[in-house]
Amino acid sequence: MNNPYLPYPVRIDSVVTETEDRNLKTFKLVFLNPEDEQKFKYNPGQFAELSIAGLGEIPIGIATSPTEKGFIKFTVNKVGKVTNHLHNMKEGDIMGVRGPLGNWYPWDALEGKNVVIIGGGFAFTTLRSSIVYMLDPANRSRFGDITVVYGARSPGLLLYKDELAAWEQRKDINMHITVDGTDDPNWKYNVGFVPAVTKQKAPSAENSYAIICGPPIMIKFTLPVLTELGFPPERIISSLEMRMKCGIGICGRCNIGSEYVCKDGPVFTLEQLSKLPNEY
Amino acid sequence: MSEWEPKIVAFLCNWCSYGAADLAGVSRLQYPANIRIIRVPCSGRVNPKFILAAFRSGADGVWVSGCHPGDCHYIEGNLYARRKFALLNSQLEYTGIVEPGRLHFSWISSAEATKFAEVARGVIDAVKAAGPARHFIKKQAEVA
Amino acid sequence: MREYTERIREAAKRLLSEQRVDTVIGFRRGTVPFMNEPFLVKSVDQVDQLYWDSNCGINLANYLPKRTDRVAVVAKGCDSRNIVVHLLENQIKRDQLYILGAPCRGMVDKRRMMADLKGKEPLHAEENGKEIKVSGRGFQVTFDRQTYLQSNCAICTHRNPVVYDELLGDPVEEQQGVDRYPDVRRIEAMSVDERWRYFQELIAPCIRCYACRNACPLCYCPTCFVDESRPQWVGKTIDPTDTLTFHFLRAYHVAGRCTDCGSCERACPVGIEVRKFTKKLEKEVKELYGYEAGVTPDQRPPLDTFKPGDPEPFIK
Amino acid sequence: MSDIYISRGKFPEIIGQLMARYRVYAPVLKGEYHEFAKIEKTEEADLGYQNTRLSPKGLFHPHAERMFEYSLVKDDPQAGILKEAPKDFSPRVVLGIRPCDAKAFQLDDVNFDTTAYQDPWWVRRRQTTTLIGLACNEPCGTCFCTSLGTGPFDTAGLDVLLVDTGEGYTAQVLTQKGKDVVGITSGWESVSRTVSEKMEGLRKSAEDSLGRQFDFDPIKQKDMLELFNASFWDEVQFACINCGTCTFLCPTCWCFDIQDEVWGDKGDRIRLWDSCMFPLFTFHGSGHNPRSQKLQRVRQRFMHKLKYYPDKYHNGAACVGCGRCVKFCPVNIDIREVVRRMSATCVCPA
Repeated sequence: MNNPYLPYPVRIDSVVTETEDRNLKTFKLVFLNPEDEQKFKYNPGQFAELSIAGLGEIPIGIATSPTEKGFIKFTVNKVGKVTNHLHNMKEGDIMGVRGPLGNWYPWDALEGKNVVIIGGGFAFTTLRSSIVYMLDPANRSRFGDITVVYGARSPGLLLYKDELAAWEQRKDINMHITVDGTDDPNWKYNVGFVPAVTKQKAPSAENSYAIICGPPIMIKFTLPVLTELGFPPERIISSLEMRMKCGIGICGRCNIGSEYVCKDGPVFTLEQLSKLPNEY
Repeated sequence: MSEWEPKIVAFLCNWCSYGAADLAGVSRLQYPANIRIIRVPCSGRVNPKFILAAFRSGADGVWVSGCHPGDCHYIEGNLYARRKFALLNSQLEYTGIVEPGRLHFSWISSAEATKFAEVARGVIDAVKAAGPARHFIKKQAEVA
Repeated sequence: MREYTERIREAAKRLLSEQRVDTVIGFRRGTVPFMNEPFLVKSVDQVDQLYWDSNCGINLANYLPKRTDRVAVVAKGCDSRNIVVHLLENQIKRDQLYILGAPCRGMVDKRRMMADLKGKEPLHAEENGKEIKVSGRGFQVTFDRQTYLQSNCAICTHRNPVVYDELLGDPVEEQQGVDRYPDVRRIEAMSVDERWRYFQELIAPCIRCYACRNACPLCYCPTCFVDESRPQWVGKTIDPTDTLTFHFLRAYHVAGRCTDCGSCERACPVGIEVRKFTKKLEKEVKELYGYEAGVTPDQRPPLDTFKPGDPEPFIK
Repeated sequence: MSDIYISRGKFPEIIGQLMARYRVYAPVLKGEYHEFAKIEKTEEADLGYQNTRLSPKGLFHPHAERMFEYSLVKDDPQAGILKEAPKDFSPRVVLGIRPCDAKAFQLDDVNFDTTAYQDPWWVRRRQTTTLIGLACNEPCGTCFCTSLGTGPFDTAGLDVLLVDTGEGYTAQVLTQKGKDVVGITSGWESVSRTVSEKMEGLRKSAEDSLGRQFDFDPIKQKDMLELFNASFWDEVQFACINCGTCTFLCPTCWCFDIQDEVWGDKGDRIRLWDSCMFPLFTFHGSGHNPRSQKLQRVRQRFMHKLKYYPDKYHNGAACVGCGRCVKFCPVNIDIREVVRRMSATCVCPA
């Protein structure tokens, strides 16, 4: 019997420090057994359990897109026991990955639609996955306009800065990068909170879906903006965070109402969320 | 096989006993090498959990040493500690977790290098007499 | 003990309607024999649910920390001592409390009655003065209340509340010449290996549900040491070393604070005599520092103070 | 297959025959209470019991069990790579389990054995275990199985159902697994009419003694959020001390934690029972806790059993009415009272 609790062994191929506070690092992982990579078929929006023997597991969104082959990447914030240890791990170290887990952004429904991506802080990981996925030459024609509003507290706290810069140059994606504030005189993008920038850029709700991930306070103030722009609740998509253990809907920990966030989520539409207890 | 040598964890106050250990070393006073020193800011900083953690990890003995009453760098840390340790000591023996001779407390000032070496030898002898730790060691969890 | 029921209701009604308090904490009658449920009365129309008999062994002081309202609470001797401990530890303010003191003749031990019923299931229990009439399918037995007291109540020396705003009845006679520690001395007399085995066997049935900890009014830490992860002091499984670490440290954390109210033992679903851990500490505190928890509102708890000449025979 | 019968005197032989081929687990008296344990001698099995204090869920989902082991030796190429811990999955018989507890395993199956994921330990134990049930002739005062779709003589989830008819036991064989275990035993006879009538009488009196203590159906119809926001939770939760007694004793509470433990240069990944009553259960790494309040946790336990589970699986409540939580809750929170409140037609505003 296939054991869904058994992680695939992986090797850390590289570690990149993303932010100036050094609290976020991106780990590029390569499967030790190539056949495991074949089994690890995922969609943007899914997550995986990163496993470190002796410490435990952590559920982390997959930051790479399935169009990127040969490796997977995770951007990890340093908060607890496992993540602190992970931040001290080096290239070549062995760890485990279990997944892919959970549902994903509704790519079938998004086909032929404009996609508005709104992200804040380090919740940009599965959004990066989604952007890379949609921009892939094989996929780009499947989607309409792509608009991205991405904010962080300061320029140094933005993730994936090189890619952001590259996307800025492209014609097939509307990038709106913003920071809450900066004293950098050379800052060439927006200054202001994500809700305000969203309101200002006013992406059209027509034939559009919005995917929103970020700190609760950002989501709280952005949702009214989206509603004002005409996005109905069933076209606003978000991803929940919960404490998880098994990741496969068995251990019961991430239960909200009749859903398990790990298996039935983490992606929910605003409409679905409105029918659930707000214990998240 | 070589003869068993006990592992002893010593929590030494930075302001006195740790200095005494240093002085004992500089003065070339001899005592066996069974003691692993952990420097703490005050004997009052030694949480009973530290002592339990040492035993759980397999220490054969634990020794806590601080400043003489009245000499605490923080005025009264060791006086609170004294009450804490009195109860801990008796409860550990009462529950059979620690046999007599494994857990030691002392007051040693930074000038008392000779006393430090003497007490160290005494602690080591007592732990040797108690033998290898048997009771309270966390090994592989006893689960299904 | 049942006569308090009416007085509690009367007092609750009066205090609520005079707006002396916002809420009243007492018990309501349980749904199964030998059990009552701690109950918060918020309005006068709930007052008649209040109830009192010999099955009110849960310590109501447990429900006080961090309360912000003005609250009346029914307090037995032990509960009142725990209120004193709360006051000393700033968990609640005296002026928000209205203590309905319940001079207490002891609570009964469900477990011992159940044991003597030998598998027969009690369906009804009714207390009448000194007797408890128990009946079930095809049987009826009468238990003598005094014989079936909780073991901590049988050796209680503070049956009357030590602080109160009014008493629900005349003070009861305190038990005289009680030997509180025969069991402690019996364990002390064992060899160290016997003591180790004794405590191993004592905790063997533990399922780590933490009912003992949570029933205790003293266990109000925002994060208990068993829940700390950095570092993790103790494993979470039922491994004997981990379970013993938990019980040892739980008892140690209540040293000099424990009033021997017996809530921990009463709450334990698997019948572990967890007071075996706490009573030794209580005895030591009394012998070394002459302190009894919760009896003197103006004296700091023993581990929160010291005397220059404290005994130190164990220190080199 | 029609019912069969064996006299009380011959029954120990049946147990002996089972023990020769299977690992046999049965109620064993330990201290004042019974618990399911592997028996080494036929006389250890005590079928005169009422029910175990701990539910038998531990037979399939132990309090704590090793999932994986690993080495942490520095130069070991396998260091940090998890290996499944070896387990004994040889065939076993659980003898004398109560119908409510067997039903509970069925309710838990929909969690552990899904189309997407199969919990390997649960599923393998379920596959290799045969359940020989024992009908309840005298249900407890705290039992309410009949109010939740099972009953003292319910056969759901069982392979064989025994009924103690006084002088002996009747056996109703219910599945192929049941046929197989009964097939290796001998000494059975056919059921006489008197025994058959007696059995019916026992069933009726047991079911009548339980009655219908509440009506669960209205809860199914109600809106989840209306129940969630109901004002009665405040009163329900007051007495709760947030211990794990109810969840640990419950046959349908399956929630677990996963922990790594290291000793020396080896380690284990262990899973162990956890409880939604504990604040840590939902505590995020960030410090945020969606169920930081006692009320939220108490509500979660009852809502999960009585509303979320039924809504998710359309399988009835995740409660079989065994009454353990009622009996052992230190503060007498009675799930029957909670069901009555949840199903009451008018959930009046605060």
